[in-house]
Amino acid sequence: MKVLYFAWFRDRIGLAEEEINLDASGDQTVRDFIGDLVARGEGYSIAFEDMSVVHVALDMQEVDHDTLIGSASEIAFYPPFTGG
Amino acid sequence: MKVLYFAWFRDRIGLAEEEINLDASGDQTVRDFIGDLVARGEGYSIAFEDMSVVHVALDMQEVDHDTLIGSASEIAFYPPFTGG
Amino acid sequence: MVRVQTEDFDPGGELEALIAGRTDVGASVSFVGHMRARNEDRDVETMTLEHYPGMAEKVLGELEAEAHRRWPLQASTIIHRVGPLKPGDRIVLVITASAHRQAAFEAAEFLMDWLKTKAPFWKKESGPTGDSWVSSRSADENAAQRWTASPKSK
Amino acid sequence: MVRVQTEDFDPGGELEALIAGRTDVGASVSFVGHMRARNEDRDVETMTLEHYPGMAEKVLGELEAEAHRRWPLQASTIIHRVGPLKPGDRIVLVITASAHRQAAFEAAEFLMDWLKTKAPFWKKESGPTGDSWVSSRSADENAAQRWTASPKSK
Repeated sequence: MKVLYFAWFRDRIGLAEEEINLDASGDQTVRDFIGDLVARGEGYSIAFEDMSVVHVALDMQEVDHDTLIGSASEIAFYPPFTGG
Repeated sequence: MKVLYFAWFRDRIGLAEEEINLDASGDQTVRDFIGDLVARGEGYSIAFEDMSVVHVALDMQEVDHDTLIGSASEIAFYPPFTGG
Repeated sequence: MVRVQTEDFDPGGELEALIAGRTDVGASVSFVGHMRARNEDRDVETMTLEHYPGMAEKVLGELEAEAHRRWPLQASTIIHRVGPLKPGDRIVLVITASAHRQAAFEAAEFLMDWLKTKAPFWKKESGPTGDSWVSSRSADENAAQRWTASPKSK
Repeated sequence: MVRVQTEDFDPGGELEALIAGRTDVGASVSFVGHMRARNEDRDVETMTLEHYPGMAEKVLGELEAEAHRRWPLQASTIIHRVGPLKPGDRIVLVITASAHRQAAFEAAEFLMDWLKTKAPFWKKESGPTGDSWVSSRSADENAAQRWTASPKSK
């Protein structure tokens, strides 16, 4: 699965995107997946420290942290939007 | 005093403007003055038939029919505004 | 800035002229009124805008000043055309500029609502069924009434 | 029409392109967001706009479609710039065109309110005190909430 990081997620993690293989069952929630990411290192744990500002899109559709990742091919993490 | 007619007031009266001398006392109201105008002929009486749509400005300031004309140098009659 | 003119205006050029070189404007709202070929189920070939010279400019200036009293505007433009217009022609332009968008939106709406009911302009429509003076709309009266109370934001 | 681009845009030219030749449009509202040199008491030399390519265009298209469902719009344009911007630069353009002004005003406000809170763009400000990502404003959240109910006019 392609994993994208925007704004300060990218700064803290030090990556704009990476490829991560999920277990094939697809029954992981977004929250479970974040738990796996946090285990990867300090940049991740800093990025996901305050879960209230962690926004997520699966295949470009905003979802909440309890959503099952299922067969999504792309997951993106980003802070609240500030465009316009 | 300069008397101005706009929109269908001008069409009905057949004049865009005319000069009318007021009695010098200046204690005539707009309503009194309209009474004098109506006596001038049929165009005037048609124009002032429905007093609810007769709007008036004295020296470019909207006033109601009970306002004293006083020393105004210009009076204008017109229907409700429809610009914009 | 207030203007009454027979010539067309350029909305983009007026916006540029209004705020060129400024770095304190965060939001601008430009309203343009356009002439429609049909109005209330009648075909309109020509619309002629009449105004009360002198009073029209005076009232537009007063409306602009009132908008600046009610909202923190940095700049504004009001241009109203007069004379004969054809379908598709621009009629009126209102531009408001402010640090934030809510003031710019509200002030532009306010200016259009009050302009329609308080500024001495009259429209005559000419079409296949002859000429007629446009009647004032109660919807415009109601819209103008909204602003008699104090503004929503300041 | 929705576009995300690094280049500047021309508000007047976009309006012209949107409604040229039409005679059913009575009102257009053009909102432009401009970059300010100061934001919340900080000097800003450069603002860099980041977006989520693909999702940004998708969401703007959905917002535009929603505006057309809620109001009788005849045409609309949404353009959002990305990349580095300087004070005074244009950031975003929303144009709405309708037969009457209230729909055009409301739809433009709606689009800006929802764009700010629902479209994947992020601003980073760079100034004398360094770089920082802009925080979302509760005022923008509140503005967006206004539109969860049905629209005022249809």
